[in-house]
Amino acid sequence: MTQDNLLSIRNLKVNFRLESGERFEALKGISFDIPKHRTVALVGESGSGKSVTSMAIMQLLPSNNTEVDPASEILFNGKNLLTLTGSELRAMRGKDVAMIFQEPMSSLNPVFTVGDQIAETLMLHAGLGRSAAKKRVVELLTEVGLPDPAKKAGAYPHQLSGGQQQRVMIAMAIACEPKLLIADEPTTALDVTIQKQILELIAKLQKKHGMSVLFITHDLGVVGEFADDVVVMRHGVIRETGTVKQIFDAPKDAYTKALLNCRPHLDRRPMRLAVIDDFLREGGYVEPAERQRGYLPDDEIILDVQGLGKSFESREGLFGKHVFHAVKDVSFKLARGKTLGIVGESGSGKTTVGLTLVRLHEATAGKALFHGKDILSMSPREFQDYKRRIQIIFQNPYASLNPRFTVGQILTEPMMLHDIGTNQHERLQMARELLERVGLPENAMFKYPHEFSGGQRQRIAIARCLTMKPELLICDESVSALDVSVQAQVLNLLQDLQDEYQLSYLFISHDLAVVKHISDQVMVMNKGEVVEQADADDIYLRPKQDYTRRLLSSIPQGWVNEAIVAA
Amino acid sequence: MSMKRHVAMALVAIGCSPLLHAADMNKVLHAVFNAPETGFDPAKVSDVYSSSITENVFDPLLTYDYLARPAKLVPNTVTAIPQLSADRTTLVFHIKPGIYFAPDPAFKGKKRELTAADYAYTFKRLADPTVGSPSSYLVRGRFVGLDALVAKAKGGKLDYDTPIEGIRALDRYTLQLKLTEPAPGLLYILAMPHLGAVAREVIEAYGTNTNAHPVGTGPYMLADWKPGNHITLVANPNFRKIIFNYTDNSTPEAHRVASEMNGKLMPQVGRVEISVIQEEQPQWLAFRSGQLDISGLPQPAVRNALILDPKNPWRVALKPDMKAKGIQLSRKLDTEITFYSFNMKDPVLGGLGKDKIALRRAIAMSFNNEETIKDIRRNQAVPVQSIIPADVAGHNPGMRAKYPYNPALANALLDKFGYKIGPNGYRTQPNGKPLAVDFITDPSAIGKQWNEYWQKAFDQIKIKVNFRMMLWNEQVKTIRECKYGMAGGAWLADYPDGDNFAMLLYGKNIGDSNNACYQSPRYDALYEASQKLGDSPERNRLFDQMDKVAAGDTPWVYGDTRFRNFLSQRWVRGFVPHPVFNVAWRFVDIQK
Amino acid sequence: MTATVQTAPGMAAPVSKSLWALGWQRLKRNKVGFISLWVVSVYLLIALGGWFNVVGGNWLNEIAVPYAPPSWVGASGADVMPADAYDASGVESSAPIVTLARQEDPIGKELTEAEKDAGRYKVEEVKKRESLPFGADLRGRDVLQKTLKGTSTSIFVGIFGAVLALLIGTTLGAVSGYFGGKIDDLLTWFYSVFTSVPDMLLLLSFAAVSGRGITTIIMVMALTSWTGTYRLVRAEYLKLKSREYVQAASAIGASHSRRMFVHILPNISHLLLVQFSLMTVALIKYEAILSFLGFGVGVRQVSLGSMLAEAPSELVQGYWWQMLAVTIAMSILVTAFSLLVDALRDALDPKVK
Amino acid sequence: MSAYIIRRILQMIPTLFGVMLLVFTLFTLVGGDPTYILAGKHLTAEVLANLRAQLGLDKTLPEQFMIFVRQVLTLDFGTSWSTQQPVSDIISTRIGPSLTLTGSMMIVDLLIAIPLAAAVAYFRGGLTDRIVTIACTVAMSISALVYIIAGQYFLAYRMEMFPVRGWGDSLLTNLLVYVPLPLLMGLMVSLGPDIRFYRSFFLEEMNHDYVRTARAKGLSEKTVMLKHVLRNAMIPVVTTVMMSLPFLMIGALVLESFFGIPGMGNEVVMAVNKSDFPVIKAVTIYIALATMLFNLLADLVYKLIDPRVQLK
Repeated sequence: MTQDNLLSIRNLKVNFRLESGERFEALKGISFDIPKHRTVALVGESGSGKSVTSMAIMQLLPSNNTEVDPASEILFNGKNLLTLTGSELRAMRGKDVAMIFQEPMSSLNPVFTVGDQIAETLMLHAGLGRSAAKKRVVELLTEVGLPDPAKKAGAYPHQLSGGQQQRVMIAMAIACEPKLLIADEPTTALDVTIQKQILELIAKLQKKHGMSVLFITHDLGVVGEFADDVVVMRHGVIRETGTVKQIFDAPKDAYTKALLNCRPHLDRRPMRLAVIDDFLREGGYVEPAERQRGYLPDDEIILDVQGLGKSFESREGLFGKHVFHAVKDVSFKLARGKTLGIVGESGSGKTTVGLTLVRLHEATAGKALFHGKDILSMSPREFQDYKRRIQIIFQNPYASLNPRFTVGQILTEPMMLHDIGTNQHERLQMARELLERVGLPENAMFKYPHEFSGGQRQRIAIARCLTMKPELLICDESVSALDVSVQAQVLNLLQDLQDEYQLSYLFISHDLAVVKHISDQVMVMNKGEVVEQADADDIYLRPKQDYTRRLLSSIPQGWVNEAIVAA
Repeated sequence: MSMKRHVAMALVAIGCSPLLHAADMNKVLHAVFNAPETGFDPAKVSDVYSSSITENVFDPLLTYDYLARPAKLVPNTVTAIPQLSADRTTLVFHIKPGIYFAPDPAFKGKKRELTAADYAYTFKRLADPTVGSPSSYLVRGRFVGLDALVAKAKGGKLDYDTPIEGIRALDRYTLQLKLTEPAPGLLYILAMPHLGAVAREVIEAYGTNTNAHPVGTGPYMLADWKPGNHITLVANPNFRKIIFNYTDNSTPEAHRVASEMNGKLMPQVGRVEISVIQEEQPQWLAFRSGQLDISGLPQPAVRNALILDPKNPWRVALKPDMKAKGIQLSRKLDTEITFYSFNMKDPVLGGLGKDKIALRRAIAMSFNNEETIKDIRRNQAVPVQSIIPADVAGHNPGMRAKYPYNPALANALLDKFGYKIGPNGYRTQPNGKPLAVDFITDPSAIGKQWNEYWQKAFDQIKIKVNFRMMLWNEQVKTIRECKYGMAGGAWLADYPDGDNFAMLLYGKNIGDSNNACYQSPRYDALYEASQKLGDSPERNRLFDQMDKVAAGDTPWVYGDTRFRNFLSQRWVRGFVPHPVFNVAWRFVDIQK
Repeated sequence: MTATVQTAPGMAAPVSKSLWALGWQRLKRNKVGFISLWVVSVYLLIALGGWFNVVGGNWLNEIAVPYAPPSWVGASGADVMPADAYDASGVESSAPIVTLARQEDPIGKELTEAEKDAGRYKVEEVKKRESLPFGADLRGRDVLQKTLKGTSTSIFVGIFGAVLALLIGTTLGAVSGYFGGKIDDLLTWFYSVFTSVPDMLLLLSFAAVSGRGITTIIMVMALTSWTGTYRLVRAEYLKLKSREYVQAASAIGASHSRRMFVHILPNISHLLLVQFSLMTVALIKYEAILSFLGFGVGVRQVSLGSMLAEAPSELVQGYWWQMLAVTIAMSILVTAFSLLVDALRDALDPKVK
Repeated sequence: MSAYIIRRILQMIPTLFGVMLLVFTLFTLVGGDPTYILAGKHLTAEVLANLRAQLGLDKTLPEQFMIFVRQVLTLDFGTSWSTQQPVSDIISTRIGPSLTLTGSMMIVDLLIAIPLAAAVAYFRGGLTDRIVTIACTVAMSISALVYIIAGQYFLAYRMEMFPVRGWGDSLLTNLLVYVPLPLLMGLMVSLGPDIRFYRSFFLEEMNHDYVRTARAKGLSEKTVMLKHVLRNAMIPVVTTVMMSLPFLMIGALVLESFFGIPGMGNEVVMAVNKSDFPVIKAVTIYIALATMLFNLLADLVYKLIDPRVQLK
């Protein structure tokens, strides 16, 4: 390639020795370039090998079980990083190549002030004295837009918010003016509004310092606005490389196409979301018809929540109590066969609403009339019957299934508890049918949860709810932890089930695009209160509140055609 | 033990002599206690270790000759051993003038002389209910008027200022004692350290903490006390001049002591450092490495130190390597007996019926005393053959009251009385009820060893035994209350008179020292008769009869009498174990 | 680029494995751990054998002379006084022998009669051996047999003590962590009271008030060592009760007891297994100290601790074999057990997949 | 902060009450009767009654408990039933030797165990790590009694490297002459488990993300280990050590009895054997108080060294 490339990866092969003695091929010989002064986005779903690539560049892969193919090359300014000695490597790290990570909280040392941690880099690589470094730290913190930088330099990581921590990480990374900045999913753990700010900051710094940036993400959406070039990876192989324009406007690879279409869009709402198989199949993908959303006047209201409140008490001072109102005066109605989406940033109280409705939290105020009966004031014994009719699916598919139960046990347990089915045989039969319905093979019955992927587990969780034939399903961030392709599958499944069984959904998510796609009505929450509530399309097209508008504007737009921007 | 010629007076008090050197403060004697002491108020302590200190700090009226065997009483702070009055109830003591208490702040800097009033106070104090003295039995019921005085106190403080007939200081140096009835053992009692003179002002000055402030007229005074760990005694600067002058040359030991010590002042050692070492290994290793000057030979070390004759426990010699280091071995048979008592009130084991006697006899015959002497005592004991051990007035060396080990006969005897072997392999009572012996013991490792031998004994006669382990105080309580089946016991002479042992089976001592809760009209009659007599062949005949009665009724299984082996380092002079004294510190010298 | 699709790794394993099976697989791969497992198994077999008196059942038989040395050690000629050089001091006395004559004896007549039958009970003296494979103790019992039996007792004491402590700790910890609130306050109070009093005092006082023997030792151990398990289990229940799968169980209508014991308990079972092994090891060592302090096993029982309690006095005499046997038996057991615990902890750690 | 401390101190009251109840129940209701020890060989009912009255054992149980409460409030436990020495004197003279031994043991232990644990953790998985770990396991598998018995016999007696036993008056003599052997024996017992324990702290910290960050900065392994990991790993180390401090007071019983150290361990056993209730009460209450105070102190120190901790 031309010598304009800052970094060239040539035929990089990385294997991991697994504990069982087997080898796992994480990278199967990838090659791509990072040109000087440009931002390259490395996009892929979990297991694609994108993080392994970044760690390989930094030589941070665990030495005891990693094998890098000796023929592999990582050329940085023409030097092969894989052949550097320990001290050369250390001189390079943090100075020429710097890195920021996904979890800023755990990536910062909890017992040193952020100022010290930044100064450490400066003293090491820039040869600054302690006081000079201190001064420079404040400058850097100012540059990354940390409010009150002089004071914040003396703060410990946990005293900063997630966004601020990531700013500190960025300041630490750019402290020595690196030529290459690797950003490994830097915004995944952050709220959508903060995510936008951080992305903008990185873009700004890239321009200002003329760095090259390797931006690693699973979300094609965030790439469009920042990257110059895109590399799409899957299962340790590069599927497609190209400029942003090429990738978004004319993707060649079916997988790239699938990735672009799996994600719900704000501007359209197909009957079903596209899934990867649609693109890999012969014949390609045909855009389905649009789905109409919204409540109708004669919808039967099955859940009527009035003035719901939940507060938590904590001790403060000698005898004092601190009351934290997680949810304040929330009211809404949910109709049969419809979906109410609840959106909000973390801490908005949306999850608390869900948990109080299945009484995993006891509400402190308000009523929730389910078919006219207040389920919040019932005795636990009375509520037992209603548990069958109101079910919940949680966010983390890895935590919501008991790891010591087989799938069969997981599915038959609720039937046994509610006397559904006359005997175990019958229950197993029903469980098998449900497994088939959610798209899992029959032999899954005897497996344990850890043998399934996240998407499969979420299907099992859905099947568990279906065993009781509930009327209302609360989906608490149920698809947030899934890769976009899997997310689409699960969303489609939920939609199908609603169509089939006339289920009502309370769909809680921070992802506005997903909520828009699945909801008939949307309720926006902030700091425990309802900001706005309306039919889905109304909210997105005609937001009434500033907060809603700000939230909507933070959504990554993907590759935006300049023509559209101009119009 | 053969009777030996009595030794002439060993200690002579003389006047001032400037040529003689008093205790050398640089001479330090390192001694050891095997168990923690409790304190040093002679009225409050009764254990051996505490008494070892009070013995050296306080002066009773009488004391013992250091070399005479059997032990012989000699005057201590008095001019002579008094003669009894015609009715054998009045004694008059003349205190030597010029005996002074050790210095103490309570004397406000003045030298304080010992007077007859001090003894009167000391004796009365033992009966004071607020003192709670374990030695009160020594004075209660003995002196005219004392019990009435105690009754008047009603559990409160005794009125010391009211004169009583029984204990009177006639003048500064004359003490008169009046007894309620003749008491043969009284003179021995007056030689016990518990009756060593205390000064009233000292006792009153230290209130409840008299244990830490022993102030007496004896050769030593307390310098430092870390309870349960370390005690330091230093020579009392006010101690009267006593020059060693042993005239006895009858035994090699007496000859040696006389040649080593004669002409020197008592005491020679300026400091005595006593360590409390409860574990045997450290004690032995400490002696071997020279950290102790005089030490008892711990049982487990016997094989290391001694050459034994397995057939004759009397014959031992030091191993050559020890001898080469100049280590000296001194030996004596303790004036003690050990025994296992049956609770004669126990429904299973007790009673004087023939079947019960047979059961007890069978148990006694099944216990292999020889084996335990060989294994546990390491040959350092002889079997008990009489209630009264050797070196005690009234001992009959020809008495053989112990039943020989004979488990076969024991089994046959049990068969005879209908103790049938049941289906579970254990014998039942003649009435068919199950038979199990309740045996109380302590939880120590050595206790467990003994129990193993007892288990073996019971196994041989097919009787079930349950060992009930309890702490010392609980054992005492259970035994006093006669709520047990069998229990071990040992009695170390308070004073070397047969009376001190014969009383152990006297019916009126149940709940006191009669552990067996034994009450036999025959024995009691013999005992009461012996009380009226002094040490005499007449009394010895009574003792023999008592031995036979007890042997017949079998309230005890006889145990053994231990040898005590003392080792002293090459530089220790003048050491010989004494049958009554706990320690010999004041009689020894160190010449390194 | 080609559009071939590979299946995601680990999607469809043919045989399904529970977490226990996975742990077992991992354990088998750990060489040290696996060898330890074998050693511990052998010990457990010995323990079981001892329990049913198959192993070490004859330890009580006095088959050798006291302190017979191990056969592989040259006999150290014990010094015996030569028969000559007779010292007459105090051996015999001239006094006439006095004994209780049969006619003076209350049961004299019966004794004389019984003497005729005594022959039935005569036992033949067996020749005692002069040496044994690992020497003999004071009573001439085989140290090897004794060690086997003692090991058995110690293991049982350790295991039962651990089970009991685990039972107390887990029950209280589960109730405390799961229900929280007032119950938690009460149990935590109980816990802090127990932890504030030094173990040794609790031990001495418990032992002082109850009898001796294996049961007491086990009780005392359990009562003084349940606190660690309590803290662990309570913390786990606090953490797990808010886990989503437990919440899901609540949402599907599982009762409290079902959530506590069917859902949460299996998920801390690996921790309990590790805790159990740790405690067993600790209690085996603890028993030694207890026996040394005099709270040991009963007269007809032997444990490693009770054997060790005999060691100080034996060592002073130069009889080192019993201590050596105990030390070897105990250190191999404890080392293997501890290494096994390490391996188990790694193998069962759910974080390592 | 102060509110937190006050609340914690208030919380100690019920715990202390529980401890009192426990000790009182154990020793008053079911414990031995001390009068039988004090009364000597010749017991009479009268002597026993007098002693009971003196010791206050003739009072009703609630009365006795109230006396106990008063003693705890004034921290004056009267005099020992056995030696009649003031309990405060006994404890104050006993605590010094115990602390001299256990304190020096702890310091030496920490000085050896922490660097070794860090080194072993650094070479995790390697041969050094395995050898040290197994050596520690073997070392801790041998009963403390064997170390003491054999150590005293061989090192002190046969090889004459140390005095067999003893205790002096000056701290320096004790530290130089009498402490080394028991200290060595104690270390044989404690080092193994401690190294293993601290190693696990280091390993745990080394798996954290911030270590990766530090490496990404270009720091050398030494700096990563000694600066970033050590500082974090010290947090659990310091807390464990703080929590164990109160138990230093009670001393090392077996060591004390074998080496003749006049410490608390010996005293407690003696007190229990003699049913010396005042001493037992005092020791228990002092240790319980110390435990609670040190727990509080541990939390405060925790706050000091770990900025994340918030006291609630």
